[in-house]
Amino acid sequence: MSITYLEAIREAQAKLLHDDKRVFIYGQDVGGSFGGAFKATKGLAKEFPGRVLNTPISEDAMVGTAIGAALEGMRPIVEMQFADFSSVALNQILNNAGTHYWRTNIPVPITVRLPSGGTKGSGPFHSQSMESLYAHYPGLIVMTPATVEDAYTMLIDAVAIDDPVVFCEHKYLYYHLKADNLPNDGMPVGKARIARPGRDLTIVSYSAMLHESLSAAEEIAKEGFEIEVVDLRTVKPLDTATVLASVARTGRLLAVGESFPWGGVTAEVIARVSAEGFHLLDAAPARINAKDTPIPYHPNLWSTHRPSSKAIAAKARKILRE
Amino acid sequence: MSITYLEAIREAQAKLLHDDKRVFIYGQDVGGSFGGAFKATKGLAKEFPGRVLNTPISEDAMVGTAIGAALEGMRPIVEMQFADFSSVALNQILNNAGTHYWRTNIPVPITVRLPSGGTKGSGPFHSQSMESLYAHYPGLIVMTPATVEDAYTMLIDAVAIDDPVVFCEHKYLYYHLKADNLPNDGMPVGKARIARPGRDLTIVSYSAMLHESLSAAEEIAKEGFEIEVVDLRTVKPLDTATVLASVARTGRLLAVGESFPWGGVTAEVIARVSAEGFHLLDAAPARINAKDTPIPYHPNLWSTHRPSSKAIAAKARKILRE
Amino acid sequence: MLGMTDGGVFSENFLRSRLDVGYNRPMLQTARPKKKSQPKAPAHEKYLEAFRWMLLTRTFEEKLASMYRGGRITGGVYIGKGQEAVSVACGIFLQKGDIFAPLIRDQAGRSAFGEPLVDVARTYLGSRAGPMRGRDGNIHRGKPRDGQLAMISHLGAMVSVVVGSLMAKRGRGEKNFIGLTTIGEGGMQTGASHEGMNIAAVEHVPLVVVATNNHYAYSTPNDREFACANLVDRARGYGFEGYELDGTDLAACLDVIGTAVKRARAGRPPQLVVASILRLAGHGEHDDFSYVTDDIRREPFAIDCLQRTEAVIRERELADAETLKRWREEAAEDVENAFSAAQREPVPSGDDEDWSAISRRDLVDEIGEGGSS
Amino acid sequence: MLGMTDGGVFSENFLRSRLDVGYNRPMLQTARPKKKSQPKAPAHEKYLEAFRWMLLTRTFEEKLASMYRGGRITGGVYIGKGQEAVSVACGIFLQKGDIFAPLIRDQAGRSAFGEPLVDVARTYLGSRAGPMRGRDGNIHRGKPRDGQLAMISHLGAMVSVVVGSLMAKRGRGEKNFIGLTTIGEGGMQTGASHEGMNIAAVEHVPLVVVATNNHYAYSTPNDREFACANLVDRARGYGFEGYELDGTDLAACLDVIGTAVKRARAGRPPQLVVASILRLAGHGEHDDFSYVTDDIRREPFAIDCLQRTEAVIRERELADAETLKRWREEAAEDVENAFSAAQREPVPSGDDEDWSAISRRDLVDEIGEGGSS
Ligand SMILES: Cc1ncc(C[n+]2csc(CCOP(=O)(O)OP(=O)(O)O)c2C)c(N)n1
Ligand SMILES: Cc1ncc(C[n+]2csc(CCOP(=O)(O)OP(=O)(O)O)c2C)c(N)n1
Ligand SMILES: [Mg+2]
Ligand SMILES: [Mg+2]
Repeated sequence: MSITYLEAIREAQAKLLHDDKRVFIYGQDVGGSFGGAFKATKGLAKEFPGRVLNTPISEDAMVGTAIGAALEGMRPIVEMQFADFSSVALNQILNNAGTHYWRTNIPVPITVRLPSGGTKGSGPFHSQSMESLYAHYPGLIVMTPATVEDAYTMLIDAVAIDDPVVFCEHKYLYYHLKADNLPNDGMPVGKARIARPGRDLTIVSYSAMLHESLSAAEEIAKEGFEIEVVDLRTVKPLDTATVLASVARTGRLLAVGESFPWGGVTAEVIARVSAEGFHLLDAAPARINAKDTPIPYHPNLWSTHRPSSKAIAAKARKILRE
Repeated sequence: MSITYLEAIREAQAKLLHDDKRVFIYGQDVGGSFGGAFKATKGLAKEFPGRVLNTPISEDAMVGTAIGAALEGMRPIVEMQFADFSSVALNQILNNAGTHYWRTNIPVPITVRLPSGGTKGSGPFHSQSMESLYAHYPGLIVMTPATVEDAYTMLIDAVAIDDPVVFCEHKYLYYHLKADNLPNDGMPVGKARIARPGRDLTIVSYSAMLHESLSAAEEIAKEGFEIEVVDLRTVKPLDTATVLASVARTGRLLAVGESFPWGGVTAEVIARVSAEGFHLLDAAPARINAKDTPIPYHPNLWSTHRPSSKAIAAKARKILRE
Repeated sequence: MLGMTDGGVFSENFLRSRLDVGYNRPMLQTARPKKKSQPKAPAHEKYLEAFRWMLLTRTFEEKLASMYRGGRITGGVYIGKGQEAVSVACGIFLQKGDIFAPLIRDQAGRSAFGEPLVDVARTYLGSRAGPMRGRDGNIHRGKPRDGQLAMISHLGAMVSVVVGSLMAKRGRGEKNFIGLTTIGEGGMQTGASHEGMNIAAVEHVPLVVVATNNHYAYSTPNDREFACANLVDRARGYGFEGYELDGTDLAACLDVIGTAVKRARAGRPPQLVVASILRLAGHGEHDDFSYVTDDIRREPFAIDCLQRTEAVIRERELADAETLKRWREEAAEDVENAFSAAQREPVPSGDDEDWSAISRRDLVDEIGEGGSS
Repeated sequence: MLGMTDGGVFSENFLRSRLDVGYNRPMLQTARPKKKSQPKAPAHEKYLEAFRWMLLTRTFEEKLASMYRGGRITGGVYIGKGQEAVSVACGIFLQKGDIFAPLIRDQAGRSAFGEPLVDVARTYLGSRAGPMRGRDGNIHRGKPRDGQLAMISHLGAMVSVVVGSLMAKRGRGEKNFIGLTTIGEGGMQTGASHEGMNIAAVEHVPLVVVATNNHYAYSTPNDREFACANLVDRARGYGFEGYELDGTDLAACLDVIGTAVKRARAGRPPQLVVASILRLAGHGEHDDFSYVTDDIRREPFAIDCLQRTEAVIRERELADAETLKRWREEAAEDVENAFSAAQREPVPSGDDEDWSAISRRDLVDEIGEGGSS
């Protein structure tokens, strides 16, 4: 058996719908025979009648509705057609779901799925990585699975958590990533994973950039350096302890993310390590992000805009030389 | 003569309306005899008929309209009633205004004024500092004036810039801050200012937190330490050179901001200094932000939630001891 | 025209009789009131009960405003003067199991639906014993477990939240519940309210939206808010049933909103009531509302609903002078009790506070404390 | 009923004659078409001109789709098959100085308003010479300096942008201009479109909104999109004048949209046209639209407008077979030329690109390069 990252997300939802009557899926085109723009809910409307519902093109109301249902005991999963369109639901996510527990003592167990990140030819409005916007505000858990296994178990975790979860699944990984089978259990929520052990440099990454980082590490291994690669898995909470422990081993840090460069995950990682693990660092920490422009349409531009394993390797070499 | 931060903003707008026919002001309650929730446009509708316009409660459309007018050669200033409500205009700001120049080669000269930051009793939805959300995305200039003079000259600069500007004015400073008169010229846009020279520690701050940082510096001066305080003035672009030069002098860094702790300005400052000025640092850099919860209503909670000069001083002392 | 008061005597079962007609009729046309509707003559308990909630609200809010002027309230104070008739009608027909999502000027409705006055006082004073525990204030309060949703400020955002709650109840097999939410004419111009109303109709949930056109959004008059002839015309565009309402007339409020509630409960499409009124106070107590023109103050919709109701009661002798006096005294006493109880309670302290925005403490981000501690 | 085709012969100055009636009439009621409208007999240049744009569009988009299937286009391809009649009518009445904000299925209108086909080819192929220079693709293109706004994906967002452009033009003292924007029935459910339409009415700008109900938003049928009887009913709720339109009937499209354009130009309130049609292709070319039911394919609105127009032309002998053949050949040639020109042009390269999201180079953030360079 071989299962893709996308299939894992579908399977997780099938399992959730099967195991828990409180779960329903709400989003544009998720229902009917269609099963979503990326087919992440294919067949589920038929298998679970009345529980996989198409919505109007109304992202604000989709999330608002989910919040209301969650307050009445349901466990809604909202699918955004593309992460980018969650910009018009951001108010409900940040200001309604994100504040509710703190204000009223009642948590809002919604899961908002964001098909995220760049793919060839998708352009400025179908390629965004929005984890940093959501992680900046209080009250949300922000997940960024990088593997088929995590896509599966973390989505199941997300729905189990009483607090709102923004689940950033990467569209580039949908078809590119395959696993042999699905695990029963994953790592605990909020814990980062050592995706590749090493001793010379720590690369901290997540989502699609994990794989670019792993290739870079592979390449540099030929040059005799062992790079440790940390997969954050969730960017909020961010597992500082695991990152610091890795830097303690390697003395060097490179943070790699696909979203825009100002602020965000890589800045947060460097800020934490610099503040809490300054004495562990033998060289200046560094980061690579996408460029500070909208995400380009043409593949030539897109592949320059996003960090590549080549760019990561080049940066890693520079740090290793310091 | 004595003029407040709020009056400076009003005066800047009066001057802009007077000097430049392309300028108009668009926002809820800005017009009529009322002149805005904070009176930042008091009297302007009468003085400049037809150019200071009340809008429906439609933040998305307010910004969209401004974008359209800007494309036709106008220089609109949009007033959000509170920064917090710009969450429902964020899509137009990030995805329409912010991408337009890059996509079409035609810039969108709008200025969006965000009455920002916490004041006593304002609670979760009338206190937010949103500069980090806007600075994360490409295509925008994000200004955060901390003085009466800057509030005045930077708003005039903002309208002159061909690119979209998010102008974060701090409500706490509206009445608390006074100057003797208004300058003709300010510092160049994008340049940080040494608000207080020192040699032992650099505090990087902006907006209302500049003043908390300055008081902390004052207090610690009694203990024989000279703290240098940098006022960023704009958080995007962020003047790395001035910050690095300061850290080169002091060897120590504390970044202070009022917004939420995950990511954002303080993380960005630390990431830059750590990456580009690692060898300049004699101690671990540190930061202080608001707490990671919504902004509380009760003054007892609010004053604990936001960084105070006392907390800044305590942290500074800790860094100085290292 | 269904849903409109008819000027006749308001009988004990006025709601039922209307419904018997209404159920089998095709989707309502939006209704327009007759010019100059006459006050009704309601020999009815509900009318008096509603009056007492209105009186209590007015008394409470006058006290609150005076405390604000005395500098005893932090932040803003937002009252519903002039809107008590509409508001009470929003709360008085709701039952346990219903959902109420009020907004700014809904004290009468909140009280009628069961919110203890002391919780209002607690929220304004930031008491730790209040539903918001000092974390949020003034009108931003609720007890979601009791069906009282806690509004966020962003206007329109609560409409879809109610829709979701109603879907969940239906999904669970609950029966006979409805949701009611209120909005101003200003709030109707937000994208969120549009999406919320549309999705309510698509999901065919038992929702009543009571919109009050009080002729201003803060300082902005209607002509800069919308340009349609009548906001009730929006009903048809969403597939709602729609009604206009003279919000100064308590009998009409009970009739129209009561009918809408019954119809929603009976499975009709969502209901939109658009009430007309003048806000008789500032947007908040900091606002002198000097922008309200003299002309508009002379409009029929500028009448004080409380005075009008009391005049009807006196004229029709529904209650004698002594009873009215007693009610007034009881209201004052209730208000006094609410504030003095809340005032005795502890306020929060930053050091003792549990600074976590999420319920899963094991997932709190290790980012450190922040703030001034 | 104004704005509706009347089944009569479509005369050279059909627009003027309607307007002479329309100007002095009170705000339009929303109009409903007669059942089974008959194709018109338009002995009219405009009709034939429109047909040629439709033909060119169909020819172009068929080529584009075949290139997509051949793997020669990166990203999605979105065509307007079945919507050419509505679309062409959106572009054909526009003049220099007008603003057009098209969306997904508007190639015919874009072409009629003056967009060179080569720019479409360039954008799909990512040519550096195209208006988007490879930075944005497919339907996300425009030349704002020529009044052709460049849509962002977020549906509804462009409505208010047009409003602002029109306000600026009015402010500058320009005369006789209008703005026209299109939207799908799906896009009408976004908050942005609501706010945009409302603010258009408040600002009383000369805006025409042409909404096409093609019965699906991607795979979602109407019953999960909205629940009103007819979307044109929204017009009244905004203070727009509203019209229904059979979008398969080119004469009706020219008549109704032409009238709306004229009325907007003449200073009437904003105009809403709601056209009915079936999308005759997938949402994009990746989509096999197997969710479209057989029943709906048999509806009258499922007719192919291009075939219907050609049938009228043949039947009424507005053009002979040879002319039609020549037009077809010319269209094919134009399409060929557009693609072959675009194909010869250089595509962007990451190294040569000017990576700046703002025009003020001195204000570019020093954050460093990012990306893979
Ligand atoms: C989205 C949004 N924008 C702005 C505000 C600020 N605001 C609070 S109340 C108000 C006026 C509301 O007017 P209306 O809806 O008519 O209600 P009313 O105050 O008249 O009862 C405004 C603009 C807000 N709460 N939400
Ligand atoms: C705010 C927003 N949400 C989701 C999408 C994704 N999307 C693109 S086109 C489309 C369907 C549009 O349907 P409709 O408006 O009816 O236009 P049609 O495609 O039928 O012409 C969707 C959901 C979007 N573009 N914008
Ligand atoms: Mg109002
Ligand atoms: Mg459609």
